[in-house]
Amino acid sequence: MRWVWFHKLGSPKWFFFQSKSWVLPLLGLGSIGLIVGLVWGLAFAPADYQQGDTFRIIYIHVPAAMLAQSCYFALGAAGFVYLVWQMKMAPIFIKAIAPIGAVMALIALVTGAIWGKPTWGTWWIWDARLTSVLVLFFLYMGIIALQSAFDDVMLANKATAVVCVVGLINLPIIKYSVVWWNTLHQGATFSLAEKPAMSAEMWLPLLVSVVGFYLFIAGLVLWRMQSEILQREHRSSWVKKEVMDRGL
Amino acid sequence: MTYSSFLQSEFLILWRRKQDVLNALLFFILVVALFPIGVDPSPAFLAPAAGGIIWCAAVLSILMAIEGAFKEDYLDGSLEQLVTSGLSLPLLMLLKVLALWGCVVVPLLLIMPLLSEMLFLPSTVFWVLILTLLLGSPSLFFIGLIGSALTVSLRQGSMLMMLLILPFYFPVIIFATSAVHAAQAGLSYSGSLAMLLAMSLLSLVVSPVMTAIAVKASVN
Amino acid sequence: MAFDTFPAFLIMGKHGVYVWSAYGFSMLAIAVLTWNTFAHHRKVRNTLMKRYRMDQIR
Amino acid sequence: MQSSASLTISDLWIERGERDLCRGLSFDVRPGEVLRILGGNGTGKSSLLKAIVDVITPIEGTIYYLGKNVTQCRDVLIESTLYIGHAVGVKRLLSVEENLRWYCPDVSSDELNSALEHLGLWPFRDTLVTSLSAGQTKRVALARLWLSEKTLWLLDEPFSSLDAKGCTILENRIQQHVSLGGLVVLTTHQDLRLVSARDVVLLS
Repeated sequence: MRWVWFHKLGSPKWFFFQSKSWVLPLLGLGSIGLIVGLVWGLAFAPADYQQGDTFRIIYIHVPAAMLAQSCYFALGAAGFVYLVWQMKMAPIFIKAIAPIGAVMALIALVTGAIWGKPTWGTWWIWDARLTSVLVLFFLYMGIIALQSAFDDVMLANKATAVVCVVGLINLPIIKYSVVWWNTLHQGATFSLAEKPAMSAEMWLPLLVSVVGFYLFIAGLVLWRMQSEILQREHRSSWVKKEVMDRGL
Repeated sequence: MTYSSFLQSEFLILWRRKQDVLNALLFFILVVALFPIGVDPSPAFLAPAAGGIIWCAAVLSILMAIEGAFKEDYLDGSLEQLVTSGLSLPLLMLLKVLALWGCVVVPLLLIMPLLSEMLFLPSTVFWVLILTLLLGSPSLFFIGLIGSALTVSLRQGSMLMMLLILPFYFPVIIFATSAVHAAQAGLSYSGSLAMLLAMSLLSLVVSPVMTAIAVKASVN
Repeated sequence: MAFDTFPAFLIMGKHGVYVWSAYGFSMLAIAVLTWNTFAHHRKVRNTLMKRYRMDQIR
Repeated sequence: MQSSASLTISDLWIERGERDLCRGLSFDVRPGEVLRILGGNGTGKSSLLKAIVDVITPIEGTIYYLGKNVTQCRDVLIESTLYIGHAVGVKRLLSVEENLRWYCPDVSSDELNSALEHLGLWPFRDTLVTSLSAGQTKRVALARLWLSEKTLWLLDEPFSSLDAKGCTILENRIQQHVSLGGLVVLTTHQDLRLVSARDVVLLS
């Protein structure tokens, strides 16, 4: 009995109707959190005594970097679930979340570079954090490219799931190796976002913005999954009913 | 089909395709030669960079060698025969990697003295470089074979395979070159070697299973 | 409010360019992502509807 | 060889990409019987064979072999099955003899030689398959039928690119196999002259 939810989760139809009512609230709450967190961070949080106002980039850089990583863990978990239990929803989830993770990694990279210019004097520095996000970005691009390369849905599902799982196993190694490599090459650099004892006025808006980001992205993922479910299940009668009832 | 007949035929085919291995070797030497020509031919630059240059070139040529590992088998239907042979597919994949590894890495090691001379690598460090290649390259093959199996059914799969696999090679390159660097600086390098070995062992466990899944998905 | 005047808020002690471009890029990326999600969903529904209509006619 | 072997397929549903190939397909093959799968191009004849040997995973359906349900665990079935697909699985860079040694390493040289002679491959035993014709390559693949002792044969278009003489040799071999209680499932567009077969027709 305890596993009923798990089996239900595997059913696209059940998932579609359950998640339908979640999309808008998640997007709404998320954007409220985003706006509050960002405006708070931009206008009301105190400037950093060392970096001045540049540090306000943190409110967007950190959530994006966190999401880029979380999305990858989610991908790996979904890949595992698919390979072991063949759950139908897993590849749909992977397909929905991969581009979002890629965009988040891109945001983290770009904001990191912009932050680097006034802080380090150059746009790019082979900092451990930036480098590992760069690798993450490449992993996402690889997965997206692989997924779109196959005509056969089953094969695309299997192939991406394999890469996701292998990536999940390798991610800690990649991160560790990059950090280790970085300290070896340039000693302890000043790293982004690792401020000793941030004051509450500074981290509270960060918290709000992180939560906002997560909620918003969750909404987006559900929304993308909905389109994917409709597309994949287009031969079943419930999809036909759903599409025809909604109208153009 | 038995495991030994499979391994035997793998070796036989690799032997008949020795031109491919030779090409990979020539490619390797050419890539290495690009650095003195393109960047700086002075020993002051080459000696410290030698480990990194050799490793990057080795990774590229190994990728070239792995890329087509399944192509022929896929097209002529022998992959299907492997899947339906009743033998354990992961084990067959393991044997395949071992055969390929032996046929590519041994020649690579044989021309290493030549290259290390060309790049002014100190002779004391030479054996560390050989050790990193021995310990690190199995994991390159294991991981690469997954990518090769995944993209075998695609017509333009090789570029995609490289895009997919290269990020996973970063840690191996990092630890291998840092071992060489440490040896050059007179520091202890056993930690990096241990990491290389650990990565090879981990991929030994994961890769045959994943390759088998990929092969099964590709043949349908 | 950490800034005294609105121009000060925009300039942010000569760091404004960086901060605002970082925020601008991020917002743009998120907007594009959201728009893409929306457009794709609409496209899927439209294509499916057309296909079902075609099937009904035949 | 088990003379009481039987294969039963019930309610099989195979999907390929977005299309249903067959749905609710049921048939059985009894010992001493040749089953011929008919159907136009793209109706899923090859996929059906692949589904039996677990290369393709069917969406629904049960497969019984020797009266046991083997849908989940095909080991018993695969152990006694000889499958020759559309791509025949003959390695180009091995010679004819090496190819057969790869597939059936345990046969004696006498058996190997007599099979080669039977198929007219004896003069080419040391030739690499690359330099053989399509029909000869097919014969190399079919030589397995003489060399291995599997009960169930799944043959995808075994007659294609064979000449008239080759077809006769193959039909004789099939006849001999079923008379010993073997099972044969094959796909072909050709009429069988020497073997009496039961037909299953796949519709699009």
